[in-house]
Amino acid sequence: MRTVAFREALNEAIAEEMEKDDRIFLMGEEVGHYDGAYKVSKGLLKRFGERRVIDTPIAEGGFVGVGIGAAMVGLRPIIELMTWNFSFVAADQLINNAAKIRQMSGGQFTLPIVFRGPGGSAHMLAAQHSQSTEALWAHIPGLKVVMPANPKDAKGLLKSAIRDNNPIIFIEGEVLYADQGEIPDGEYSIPLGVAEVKRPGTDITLIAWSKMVKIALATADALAAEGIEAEVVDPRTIRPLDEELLVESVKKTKRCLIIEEGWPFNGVGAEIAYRMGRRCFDDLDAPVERLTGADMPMPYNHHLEQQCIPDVPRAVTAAKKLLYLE
Amino acid sequence: MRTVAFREALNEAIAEEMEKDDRIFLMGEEVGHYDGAYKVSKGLLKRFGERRVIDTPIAEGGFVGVGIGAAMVGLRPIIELMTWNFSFVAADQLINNAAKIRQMSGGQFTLPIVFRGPGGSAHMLAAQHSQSTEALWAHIPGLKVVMPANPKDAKGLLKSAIRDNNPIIFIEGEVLYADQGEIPDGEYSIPLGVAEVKRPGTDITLIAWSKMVKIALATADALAAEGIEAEVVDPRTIRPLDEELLVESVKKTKRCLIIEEGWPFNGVGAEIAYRMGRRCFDDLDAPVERLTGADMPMPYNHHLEQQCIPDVPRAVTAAKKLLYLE
Amino acid sequence: MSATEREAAELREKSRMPDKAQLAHYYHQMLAIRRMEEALAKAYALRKFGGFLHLYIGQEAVAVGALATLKPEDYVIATYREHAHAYAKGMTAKSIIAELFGKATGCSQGLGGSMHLFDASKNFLGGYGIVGGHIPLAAGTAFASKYRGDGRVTLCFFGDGSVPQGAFHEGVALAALWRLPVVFICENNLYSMGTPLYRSLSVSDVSQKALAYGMARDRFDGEDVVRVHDRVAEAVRRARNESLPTLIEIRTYRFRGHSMSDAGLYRTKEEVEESKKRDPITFGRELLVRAKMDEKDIVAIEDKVTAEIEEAVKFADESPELAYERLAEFTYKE
Amino acid sequence: MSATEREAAELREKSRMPDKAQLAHYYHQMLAIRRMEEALAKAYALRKFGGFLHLYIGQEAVAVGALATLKPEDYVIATYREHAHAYAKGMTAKSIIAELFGKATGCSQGLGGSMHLFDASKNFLGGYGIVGGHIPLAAGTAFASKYRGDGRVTLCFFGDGSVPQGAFHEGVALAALWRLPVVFICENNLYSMGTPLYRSLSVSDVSQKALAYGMARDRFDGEDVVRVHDRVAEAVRRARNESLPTLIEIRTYRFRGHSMSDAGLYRTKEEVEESKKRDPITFGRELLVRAKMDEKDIVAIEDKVTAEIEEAVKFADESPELAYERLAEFTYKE
Ligand SMILES: Cc1ncc(C[n+]2csc(CCOP(=O)(O)OP(=O)(O)O)c2C)c(N)n1
Ligand SMILES: Cc1ncc(C[n+]2csc(CCOP(=O)(O)OP(=O)(O)O)c2C)c(N)n1
Ligand SMILES: [Mg+2]
Ligand SMILES: [Mg+2]
Repeated sequence: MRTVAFREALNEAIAEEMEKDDRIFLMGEEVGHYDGAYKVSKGLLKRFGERRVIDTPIAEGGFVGVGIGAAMVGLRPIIELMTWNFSFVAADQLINNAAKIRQMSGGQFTLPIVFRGPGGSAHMLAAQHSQSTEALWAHIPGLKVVMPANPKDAKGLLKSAIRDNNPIIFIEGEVLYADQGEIPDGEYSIPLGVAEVKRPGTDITLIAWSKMVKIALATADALAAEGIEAEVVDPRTIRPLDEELLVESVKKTKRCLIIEEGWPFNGVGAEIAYRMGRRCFDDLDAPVERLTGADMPMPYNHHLEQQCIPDVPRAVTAAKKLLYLE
Repeated sequence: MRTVAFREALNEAIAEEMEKDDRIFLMGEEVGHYDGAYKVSKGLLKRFGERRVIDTPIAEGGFVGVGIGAAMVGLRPIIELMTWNFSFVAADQLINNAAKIRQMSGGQFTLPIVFRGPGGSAHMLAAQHSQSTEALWAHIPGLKVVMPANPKDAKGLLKSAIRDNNPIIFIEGEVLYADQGEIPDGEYSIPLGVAEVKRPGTDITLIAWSKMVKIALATADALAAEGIEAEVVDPRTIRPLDEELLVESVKKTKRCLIIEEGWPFNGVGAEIAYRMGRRCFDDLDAPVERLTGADMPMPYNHHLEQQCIPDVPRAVTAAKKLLYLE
Repeated sequence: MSATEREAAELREKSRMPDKAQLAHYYHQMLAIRRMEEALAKAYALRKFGGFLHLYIGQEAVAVGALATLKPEDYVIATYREHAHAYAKGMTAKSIIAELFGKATGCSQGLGGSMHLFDASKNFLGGYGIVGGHIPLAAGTAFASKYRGDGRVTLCFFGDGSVPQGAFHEGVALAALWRLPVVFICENNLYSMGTPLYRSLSVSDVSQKALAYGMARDRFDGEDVVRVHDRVAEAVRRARNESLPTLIEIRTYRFRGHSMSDAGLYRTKEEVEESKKRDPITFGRELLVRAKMDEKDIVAIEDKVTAEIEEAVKFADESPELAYERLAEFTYKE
Repeated sequence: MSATEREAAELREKSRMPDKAQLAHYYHQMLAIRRMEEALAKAYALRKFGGFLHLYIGQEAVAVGALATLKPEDYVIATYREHAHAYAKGMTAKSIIAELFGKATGCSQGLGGSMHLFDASKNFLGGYGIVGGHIPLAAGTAFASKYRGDGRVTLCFFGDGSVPQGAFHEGVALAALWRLPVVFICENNLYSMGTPLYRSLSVSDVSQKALAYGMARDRFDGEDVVRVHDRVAEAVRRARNESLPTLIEIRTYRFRGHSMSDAGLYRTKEEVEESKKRDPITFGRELLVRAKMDEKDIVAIEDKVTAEIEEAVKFADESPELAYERLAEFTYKE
């Protein structure tokens, strides 16, 4: 085991895969000479050269499309969006091309391509720069959506994503980049579509992904101090969703709180809540609850911003309410 | 009461409002000289002239942005998307500008603007031309999403949308345009955010909107033949959602089937199912169920296409299952 | 012009003129495309299939002349008005018509339809329905060719209507910046749906856009298949040998409406009739006559085409459809 | 040049040179913007606020000169690097600094922050964070002006980095097509974040893009506030009187990093130092000296600026924040 930062784990995944397969290239704004806006690609230009690490102009629709075209004819692009906030200018490429070409072509063209970059809010970046986009992308059949919560998952999942033969939306929590964590020494990967119990428990299931896993774990700690054993389950891949593991946990604890940073309406938590409600109808002791980001554009002011993002106190309150303790 | 087609009802709403308020203009591809790709704007160029009925080049991002800018300084644009399938090239404008400018400006700029056009599948239009986009737009705080099911609702809701001071996503079922229906003779409007019981019943609630209301009503007919009285509730506005009326119905019938054309993952039905599960936890005799469009890009072949869209036989089966009759 | 100069020009003109076999090939292709689309229009009227049907009738010389410049390994990508490009890239009328009939034997197994013809084996990368959306993809395939050094060229077709789209700008700009081996061919048929050029572009010369990107450009009328071939060949050569993109505007005209539902009220009958005087197929036949091909040999081509299309329609009619159960596998690759 | 010609030229030059009061106004504005941003940088270092902070230092003559051409009712719209444009449009340092401090007294009540300054009363239509995304909005406000015949002009500012974006193309193209009264000003500071111009544009002359749209264009260096004023005035006149858009490229340079977190390793120290020799504020002061303003009058301006900014910081410090309970009303208008 080694301890590395989240961004380094991602960097290793990219470098190791690029080392093995010349068809893989990395493209995006500032990924090369600048070493990445968030330094995920640090050193890669130096190591792999300008042919394989390509700086682009600010034209997301253009270079996302370039990636799709390149993937159609056999390359395996990794396209960095400087942040997912900027992906909307490429929405048509992602929805109408990336997600559909395989089906429209009767299966003739597959798209081994990873779109990756930071997502979610950070610190006073205001409305246009603080968005969680997973709910939108996960709605689209043809796309997979992956959201690691720690360095180990980040590296393992990114390796699987790069090796996958489908278009992948890979969202890295912007505030996770500096997080340190242990990762296995040698080669490893983590399959897509497999959730993980991040902390076992018996009294209530907390479902969370990406940076919200930290909130869920801290909430579990706080609850443990009051004698409540929460189980924290991280789907890791939003789509495909490991429904079975979630159901298993909820059937066991009979209570479920979903903690998500994104907006509530049609959020990922709505889908999970629906599925849990359906699959665990006879087991649930309380309705599935959700703690979500506030239903509004993110305000700039720091205090307002913090109140728009789920935090431990509110998660604890919500959990207790579910346990009819408050 | 008069009988008019869905497209005529929309046309009347636009014309009547334009007549009263010079700040309103209609802009979009082929809305003028061509009388509209789907003839919703028939005769409007002739009546209001080129100043107020403006044909655009194929640049949705551009003219959606033009509408937003014009709305910021006091005009009241109606922007037609030839179909909502083409809205993704304008996604950034809708998500990052239309939905956020009011909040980012501290409430200084409001956007009285309607984005409208046909949505959903039609007949063998294949993957890029057969999409239901309501789940995506309804996820975005700052936008309202309206989806009328018949000519009366179409006219009444569009009038309210035009008079509203927020950006509105107004989605017209592409296959509804020729539908005939009765509308009141004089001036009327239907407030946004108010659902309607389209058919009263006692045994099960069918929630559906836009063209799926027809499926729901036909399903209710079929069920009635077997002695089952289904209540059909049409939210009409997806966002804001008239949660209370839906809850009232579900509490009464104790069973709920949501029929939606869109993709299942994070669909509007997921949000509704979550809310019903939560609010009606102690009332439900069965889990809330959903009948949705198939979780895949729409295939071209007609038979395959039909199997990807909810229909009466499958809705009847799903309803009976919920009633434990099958 | 001096006598020698004139002589040289004539020589050039002659050497430029392809041999009889090549002209016959052009004629065959253009006629087959025309007959195929006429058959499709008929089948559509008989409701054998639905959806949008965008006919290319009137523009045949563009696809045929342009694609004749390519090697089989070169890539072609196009819009929803792509039956001709698919055929000219080597796809059969069978696989195209079957696709429009929604059959499993269609080039996209009946999943794509008229707007989404694909054939990986022919390097035909598809027809696309979002105006302008495929242009960045063409930069992408050209990027891949440069990345691999495989010497392939990408030809990207689009209409005048896609020029105002952001995707056009971004795709073309990246190709210029990165010097990608791609040829962008704008088939300027003067209308995007019912909108005449002057209502969608402030500068009617589309090729002028190339100036903004420092890109080579060309612009000419597209009714003469030989001219199309020769001018496009120059751009293909530039792409293949110098890895430089070109923007070509080819002026053309569609004889039919935008799609089958278009009443076409935005053009006068006179304008349409006038344009038919420059029918590329009439001109293609004329070239054969000028090249002194026997009338009966020309008729033989025409009969062959008739048989080819009839057989293709029959094949499509008799083909099976895909089973719903198999659909899921097309959404994700295992 | 003949004597009369020379005389005429000198006269033109003189008539072009604004009076002392105007020069003093320019100097005040440029200096206030500089001091305001220095104060912001300091406050940022002290963690009084967070987020991105994009300083305009080095480019002040552009915003000040350009906005001096406008009437109060004219519209201005800009990017996230817009503190200067906000100030030059008549917004106070108080309302700007308070906004960055996240206070309810800020121009956007603390909801927008550095990247989203807005002031409806000053017709400042905001700063925007999505590169290129506000350019179509500028076409929209200009459209509204033409629609109403209100004679207003829209000025739209953006960086060289937004030129490759589709939104640039679409916004500018619509303005050209519809002849809208808007001036597009590309502040070409040679870099978009760490990317030098040659890695984002195949043609380094941004103004050349205007050719593709048949639009008037201009291109010049932006360190001289008077030049900026005069050249932009010409475009504003064209917009106001002829309802025609112009694309102007103003070459400039930012002395600081892209944002506070940018180490700026992509530029040499020499290059940055060299550019500081063309500091618009030094030049603005020089103009006052040349216009024979007393040193003590100049210093008086400088003192006034210092006091203005100090007071603004104090105001911002002491201002309250918005209550969370009030937030919902900003998402939707009742
Ligand atoms: C982004 C987008 N907007 C609108 C449409 C609807 N549409 C389909 S074809 C077309 C006209 C295109 O004209 P042009 O590019 O000139 O091609 P042509 O049909 O003349 O071959 C329009 C508006 C679309 N498919 N995509
Ligand atoms: C669509 C989009 N992509 C990427 C970014 C990230 N980003 C912010 S500013 C910037 C550079 C812009 O450079 P330029 O337009 O030259 O303006 P300058 O910062 O030099 O004033 C980038 C890449 C963004 N905000 N929006
Ligand atoms: Mg055309
Ligand atoms: Mg710049």
